Amino acid sequence: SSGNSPTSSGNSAAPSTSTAQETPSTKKDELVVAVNENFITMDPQNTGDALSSGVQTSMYEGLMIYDKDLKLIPGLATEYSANPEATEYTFKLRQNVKFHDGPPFNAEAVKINFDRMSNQENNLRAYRNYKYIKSTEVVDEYTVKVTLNQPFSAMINKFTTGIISPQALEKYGKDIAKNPVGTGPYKFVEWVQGDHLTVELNPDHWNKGAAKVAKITYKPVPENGSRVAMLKTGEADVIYPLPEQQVETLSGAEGVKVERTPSTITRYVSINMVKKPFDDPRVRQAINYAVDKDAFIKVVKAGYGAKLESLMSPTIAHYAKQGEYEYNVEKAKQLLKEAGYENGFSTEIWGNTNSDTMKGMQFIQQQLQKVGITVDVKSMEEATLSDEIYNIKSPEEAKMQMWYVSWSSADPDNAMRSLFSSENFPPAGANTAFYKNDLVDKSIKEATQSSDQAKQKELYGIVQENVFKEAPWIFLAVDEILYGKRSNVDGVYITPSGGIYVREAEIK
Amino acid sequence: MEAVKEVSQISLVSEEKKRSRMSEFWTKWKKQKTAFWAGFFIIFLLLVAVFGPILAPYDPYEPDYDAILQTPSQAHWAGTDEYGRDILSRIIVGAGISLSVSFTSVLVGAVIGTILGLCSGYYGGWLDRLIMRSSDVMFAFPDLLLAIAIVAILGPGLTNVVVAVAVFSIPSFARLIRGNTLAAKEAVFVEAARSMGARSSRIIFRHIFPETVSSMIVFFSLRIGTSILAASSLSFLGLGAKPESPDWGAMLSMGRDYLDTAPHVVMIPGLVIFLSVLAFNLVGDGLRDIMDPKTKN
Amino acid sequence: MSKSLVVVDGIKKTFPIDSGFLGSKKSVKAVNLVSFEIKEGETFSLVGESGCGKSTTGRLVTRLLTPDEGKIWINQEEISKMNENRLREVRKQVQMVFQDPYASLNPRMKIREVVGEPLVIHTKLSAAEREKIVEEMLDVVGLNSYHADKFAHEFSGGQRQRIGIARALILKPKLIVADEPVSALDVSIQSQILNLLKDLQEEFQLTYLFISHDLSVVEHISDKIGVMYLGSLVESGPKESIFANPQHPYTKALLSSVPIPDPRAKRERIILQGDVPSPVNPPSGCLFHTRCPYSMDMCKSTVPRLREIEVGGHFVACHL
Amino acid sequence: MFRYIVKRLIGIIPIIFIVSLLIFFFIHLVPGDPVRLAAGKEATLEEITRVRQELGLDKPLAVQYLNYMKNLFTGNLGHSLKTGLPISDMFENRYEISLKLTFMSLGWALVLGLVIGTISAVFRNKWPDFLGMLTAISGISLPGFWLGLILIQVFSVQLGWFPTGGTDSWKSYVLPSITLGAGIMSMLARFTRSSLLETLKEDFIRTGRAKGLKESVVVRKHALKNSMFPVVTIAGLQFGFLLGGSVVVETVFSIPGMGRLLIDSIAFRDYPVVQAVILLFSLEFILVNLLVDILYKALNPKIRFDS
Amino acid sequence: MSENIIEVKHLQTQFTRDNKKTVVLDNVSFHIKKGEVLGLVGESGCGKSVTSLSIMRLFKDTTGEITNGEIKYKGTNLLSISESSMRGIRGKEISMIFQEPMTSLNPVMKIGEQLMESIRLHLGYSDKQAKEHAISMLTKVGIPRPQEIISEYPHQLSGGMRQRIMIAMAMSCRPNLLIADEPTTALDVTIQAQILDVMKQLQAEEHMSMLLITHDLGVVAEMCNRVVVMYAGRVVEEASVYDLFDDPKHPYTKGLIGSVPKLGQKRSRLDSVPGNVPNPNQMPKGCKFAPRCKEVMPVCWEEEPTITATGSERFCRCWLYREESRDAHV
Ligand SMILES: Nc1ncnc2c1ncn2[C@@H]1O[C@H](COP(=O)(O)OP(=O)(O)OP(=O)(O)O)[C@@H](O)[C@H]1O
Ligand SMILES: Nc1ncnc2c1ncn2[C@@H]1O[C@H](COP(=O)(O)OP(=O)(O)OP(=O)(O)O)[C@@H](O)[C@H]1O
Ligand SMILES: [Mg+2]
Ligand SMILES: [Mg+2]
Repeated sequence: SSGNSPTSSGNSAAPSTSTAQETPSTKKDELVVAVNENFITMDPQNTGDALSSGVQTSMYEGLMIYDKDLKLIPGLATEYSANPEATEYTFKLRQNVKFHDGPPFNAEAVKINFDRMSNQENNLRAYRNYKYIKSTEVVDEYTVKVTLNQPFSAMINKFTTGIISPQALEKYGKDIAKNPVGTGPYKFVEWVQGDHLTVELNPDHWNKGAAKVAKITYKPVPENGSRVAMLKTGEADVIYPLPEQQVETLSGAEGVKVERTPSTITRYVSINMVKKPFDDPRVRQAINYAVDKDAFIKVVKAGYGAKLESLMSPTIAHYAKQGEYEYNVEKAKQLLKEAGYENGFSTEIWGNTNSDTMKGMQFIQQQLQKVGITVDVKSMEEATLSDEIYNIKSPEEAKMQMWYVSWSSADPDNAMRSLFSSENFPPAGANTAFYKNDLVDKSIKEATQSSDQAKQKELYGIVQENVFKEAPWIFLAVDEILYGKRSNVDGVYITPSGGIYVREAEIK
Repeated sequence: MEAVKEVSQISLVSEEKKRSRMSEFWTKWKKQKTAFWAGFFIIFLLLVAVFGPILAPYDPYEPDYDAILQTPSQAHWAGTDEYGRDILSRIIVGAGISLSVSFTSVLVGAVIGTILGLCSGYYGGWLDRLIMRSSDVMFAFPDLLLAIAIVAILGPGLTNVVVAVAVFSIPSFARLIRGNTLAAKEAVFVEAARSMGARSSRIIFRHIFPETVSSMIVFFSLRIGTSILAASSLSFLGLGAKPESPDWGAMLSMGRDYLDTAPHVVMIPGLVIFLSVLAFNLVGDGLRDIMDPKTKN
Repeated sequence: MSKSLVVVDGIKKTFPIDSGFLGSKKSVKAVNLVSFEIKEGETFSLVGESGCGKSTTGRLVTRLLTPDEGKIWINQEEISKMNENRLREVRKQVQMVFQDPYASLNPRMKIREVVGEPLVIHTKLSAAEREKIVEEMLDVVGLNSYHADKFAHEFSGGQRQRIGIARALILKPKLIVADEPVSALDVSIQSQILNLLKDLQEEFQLTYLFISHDLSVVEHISDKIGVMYLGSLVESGPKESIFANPQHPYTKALLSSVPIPDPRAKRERIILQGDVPSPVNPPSGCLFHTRCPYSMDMCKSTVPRLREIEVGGHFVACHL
Repeated sequence: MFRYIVKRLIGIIPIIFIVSLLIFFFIHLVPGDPVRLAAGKEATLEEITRVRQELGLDKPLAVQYLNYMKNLFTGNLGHSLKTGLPISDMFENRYEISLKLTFMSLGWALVLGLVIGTISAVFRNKWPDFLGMLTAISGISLPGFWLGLILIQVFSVQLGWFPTGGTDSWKSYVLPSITLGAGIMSMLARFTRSSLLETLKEDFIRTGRAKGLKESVVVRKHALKNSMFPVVTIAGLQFGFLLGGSVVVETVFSIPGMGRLLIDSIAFRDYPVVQAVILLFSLEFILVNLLVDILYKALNPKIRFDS
Repeated sequence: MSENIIEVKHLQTQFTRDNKKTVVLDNVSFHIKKGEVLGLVGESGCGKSVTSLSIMRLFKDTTGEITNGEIKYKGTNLLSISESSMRGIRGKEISMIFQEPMTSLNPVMKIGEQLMESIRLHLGYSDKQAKEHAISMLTKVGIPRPQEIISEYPHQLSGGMRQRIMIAMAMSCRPNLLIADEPTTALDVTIQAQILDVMKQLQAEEHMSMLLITHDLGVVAEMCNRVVVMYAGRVVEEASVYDLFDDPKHPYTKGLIGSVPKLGQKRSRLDSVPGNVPNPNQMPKGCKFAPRCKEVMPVCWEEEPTITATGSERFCRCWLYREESRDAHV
């Protein structure tokens, strides 16, 4: 039961601006969270976008849970153990947990869920991670043992996938995507396509009392300005993302708070290392020296963000700071000269059509202009872009020269293997820089096969060092997660990976 | 004696008339007060468009990261944008881009649309049905999809905006001209030409086409307004000109994130677009008033 | 007498009309089995009330419309099925003058171009040669070269009609189809044009198919007259015979309805009852029976044939 | 009348067929791969192949088209590639919202357009006319998203009269419908004005005046109704435009309507949804025009009803 | 003789076009007696319609304005009363029929409604009374099935029927003066005969005065008691119908009568008036007819003649007759 008294009203209606009186969202026991995109699915095992999974965390829980700082904490499992080779995981499950539709949560339920995900035929997104599972055994009512078919140390991060009620799975089949039933602190109420998704407090939650808001409504509001306006008027209690440019106006506004957290999102320009002149590391380094990261953060990110000093965000485990390519036009010119491009060259940069991306690309263009590199900015509609980048047969065929893009990952494996392992050249993967370094390949592989944290740290350190040195990217920035809240809202966080953490939501 | 009298009278009239065909237009035009001033504004715009690069006080592409998002001041009359570029200079240089894009696109649309409309209206039958049904489909077809396809084929840049906007203009012109053609086809002088034994080509181009010109001019000027808007909407969806180009629509859509913090970045290009479109519409309306014999007082 | 220039034999023309809402196809029998003959140098007039098919007949004769049935010969050549190319040759011989002197001249062309257009279409004359002929022609119709560089709207109705006539004459045609050439003109101007038409006929040996709804005008200009009612010829014959001895009740009523500009003229008025029936649903039998003061039973069922009642070619279609 | 309607309805079938064919091949020709987008950046080749197979996108285009048509004829619009949901489900709510938005826009555009147009015509060449027409021309000269953003700033943020968007109550629709309707209002105002001016020149208006009727009666009872026919036609045509043309407004006001669904689906190359939406729009466009025709004829006593 | 129902004196009306004022009626004077039919003839554009519109003051939405003169209806000057009093006269005291029966009725209003509108307004009848009155009016003008016709729309009727409706409408409030502006010009001869017949009958029955505007001398001869001939915005001749046809005075009148082809009169050439009506903006200085006149004299180019009496109830504006009488006509 929520400890909120229904009369604790008025706090959000209080702001002196004449705005917020009547808007429905200001009723004390309901939270409106405005986000920038539509939710795609509510099947946690078939989710690819951060936003959908962000919403799902209110209804679903995995064996493990990411907390608001992206630390793994026990979820439906109270403890776990793994063998040193990282091929066997044993979980002790939490007792007295019930699914929203009634049945109790137990080992059988876990098995059903894991089997569902590890079965290729089901064609679920989660298969990508769960394909490593050879078998799932019910040891007893509250113990499960998972055996992998190969060592995979990052697997523990994947056990955060939400567990679905087997009864509901039975009942809805594929339609579970529209009718989520889990164990989380909130129960699904309704999802009006494209409009909003509402959840209500789960009175039977095992961690009862942590979340205190009776109802949460998630609303997609694609236009930045509108989202901000909604926060100001009180139509929304939490908005995410908050465009950097708008922070300033909001900071002054009454009744509104701006929150910042470092994110897992890295912003960079991927450089095609196969293509001339980018095959020369001096050129890539020169470019890195030629871009003023401070100015980038100031101009493009309105001052919110940190320099990218490795290939991933410091929030991710095993982060190893590498320093920076300090802004130095002379050095850049010098390097270009050494590489034989004293007079610069022409190239193009690609990016999608978001206004942020276009801003960033223009910035790069302006910066490189100063060292004599003429950059043609090509913004392409996302689908066309991904077609151009990924649908190629061989690296030589790639037309991309530079790509202004970002990447978000929750664990080091994802951050490194996907982007720098040579097996992941397009079309097979996202190594769009066509970065290839045997040492890096080897280190990534070994790291995944060891559950020894210290060893992992060392291996991932090697990767970061090498990559940074060879500069397959222009290392730009780590985004800050910026979100706005009404000041009476508490316990709602946006996690560094963009999840919406409402397990302790409260309105004061 | 009398005949001479009559003749001299008439020749007098004709001298006057000859001189007056332009001046008659001018007199009428001067009376369209709003359109008259709007016309001046457009001429001003055109001059700016042509001499933009000379007139611009700053380099429209030159960033100044120490002066970003400055409100209008002595140094920057219209303030600076998110890279510290001078907005006034961008608007001035952008005039050329925006106007030539809309002008070219409407011109292309008008030429193709007119030919289709003339054929459709004159020949009728299956050709008419084909053209008209196709334009129905075009009307129902989402602009965006077409724009994406065009961008995909031509690559990003201004050409695709021109083509996209031109393609959207074709069916409207075709319909307009078809309507006029149908009316003109019934004109007695067209029948007279047929009775003389004139060929279709002569009838279409010598007799019917001139009848459609005035409404085409009117529609043309109105359509330029629309196409400035359409081009800027494409920018809004990220499909327009190069992001760095000072195209008005791009400025507007890039600037919309600053509506709160630095409203001048949006308001000023928005105002310029609004005024230009307004001017073209007013001129179009004025032209309609003096060209359409029906609205003569 | 001279030979026949125009022979029209049983022509029919039906226009489909889209009655739209019900989607049912209807049609107007605009011209139904009309036959007549015009000798060279003669003026044949068609009279009748609005919508009776006069203009349609005129258009059929010039092949601006193609007859559904029947045949038309011009100068011994059958033109009713002729293709466009050969027709263009025939059209040199046949020119038209239209009712509306303003609408029939392209407002965007100078008079020089308007009048010279037939030359452009049919001859390969140089501009200078054309100009000369145009000026001659303008002179013939009482205008002069001062007028050549002006536009139609700068002229009065009568002058415009003169321009129309000049254009029709420029190829020296044999036949001129004049569709109500004076109806839009004021009486004082109308008389100028009628006189001009008569003069030109003499000068150029023209043959006229003259269309009018005004009996007094028709009487003045014609040699022969055809009276039309609802698409059919109800009476035809030499002018004298028709006016002196009208046979068809409709012709009689028509004659008696014409107001006479003489306050002392006393005469028997035949005032018809009712309106002209719609050509979409024409009456059965004799088309006139709904308004005919002498209507008999057989008139309702049987269509009267055109028969010759007097030698010299006076025909009438009436059961009486 | 019945036969007429049936005939027109039958005439729709080939058009829809052509439209569907056009859309189908067109959208498949546009570069972009829904499978790649669905599978995500990290997808492996194997995964992509699997998804492609599952979605049936590995088959030749012609086969895909036939399947699509087969489904269509059984009333099955198919499933979204992106969400996997049945398209009819995705439409349900969005369509209602789009209709509401459309009707509200059209509604106020009609009322205001007629009022402004009438005032302008009656006071032509005087200041009310000038003001009215300036308003009207401004209405079509404003970039839609600019107007929308400004309305939000003024009426939501500053004055707090209306919500910034959403679909919670009728109030939410006020600003978007103004933004969407502005252009149409302007057009209707201009059409009303010119149509009324034409009508006021008609002979029967003079007849009315010669009867001794007051000018207001002449305008109201005689002129307005006669001026309405072209206005009705324009309003009908604009209805079609409204349904499809609301993308920008839906974006600015975060309204989950059909327009957004369309652009989101285009962005995702969600072929079945794009096809379904465009097909629906075309159908609407045609049907509304048919309706306008019928209404036009039914309202106009000149069209005979005889049997 | 009986009293004058209306007296028009020195009427001057002008239009403004392109900022230029054009005088269209100049010094037009005439009167109509009670129960009399006055014909107004002249060529197109000579100002016949403008005269009638001036009497009714129907210049709304045009640039026309009356700049001088007096229109005395039963002693009151119509030009000095308020617009609302004028509305009380229109349709009740003076009513009007227009040339174009096809467009003079409101196409989307039922016939009955259009008729009843003025009946209710001017006679203050209830709906029921008004309807009865409307039906009786329709019967009077010879409309078959009046009960049904009142709920029909104009397009369902033929031109002749519509003109009858217009007549019924104009007569429904028993006006003292009926102005008929070319009521039959647009109709076929046989229909014209029917309509003229009805008008003649009604006029006699109601003993109503009538101003009949036409350019057809035949119609004038048949319908009118007296005739006013206009040329270029001026009255050039006024006479009783017999005098006019027997002995036209003004060269223009003569030319007009001579131009008309008459049935049964075998002439190979028609007399005609040469030239054209002058453009209103380029009127000759003297007599407006001088350029076309066969009997033109030097004085005609210099000075415009005044209208002068040439006999009892006869007036003519021509220098030829100035010797006969130089008394200016009022
Ligand atoms: N192109 C057409 N389409 C349909 N109906 C037509 C067409 N042309 C003429 N008609 C109809 O054919 C009939 C005869 O028309 P036509 O023009 O020949 O008459 P008319 O005797 O010349 O009449 P008017 O004296 O009014 O000129 C009319 O009922 C007319 O409505
Ligand atoms: N609304 C108007 N605006 C400007 N000029 C007008 C207007 N109405 C009439 N005139 C001018 O007034 C003059 C007289 O016109 P009016 O209509 O009285 O002629 P009319 O004798 O009735 O001719 P018709 O026989 O053609 O009806 C013409 O020169 C005409 O151009
Ligand atoms: Mg005709
Ligand atoms: Mg008149």
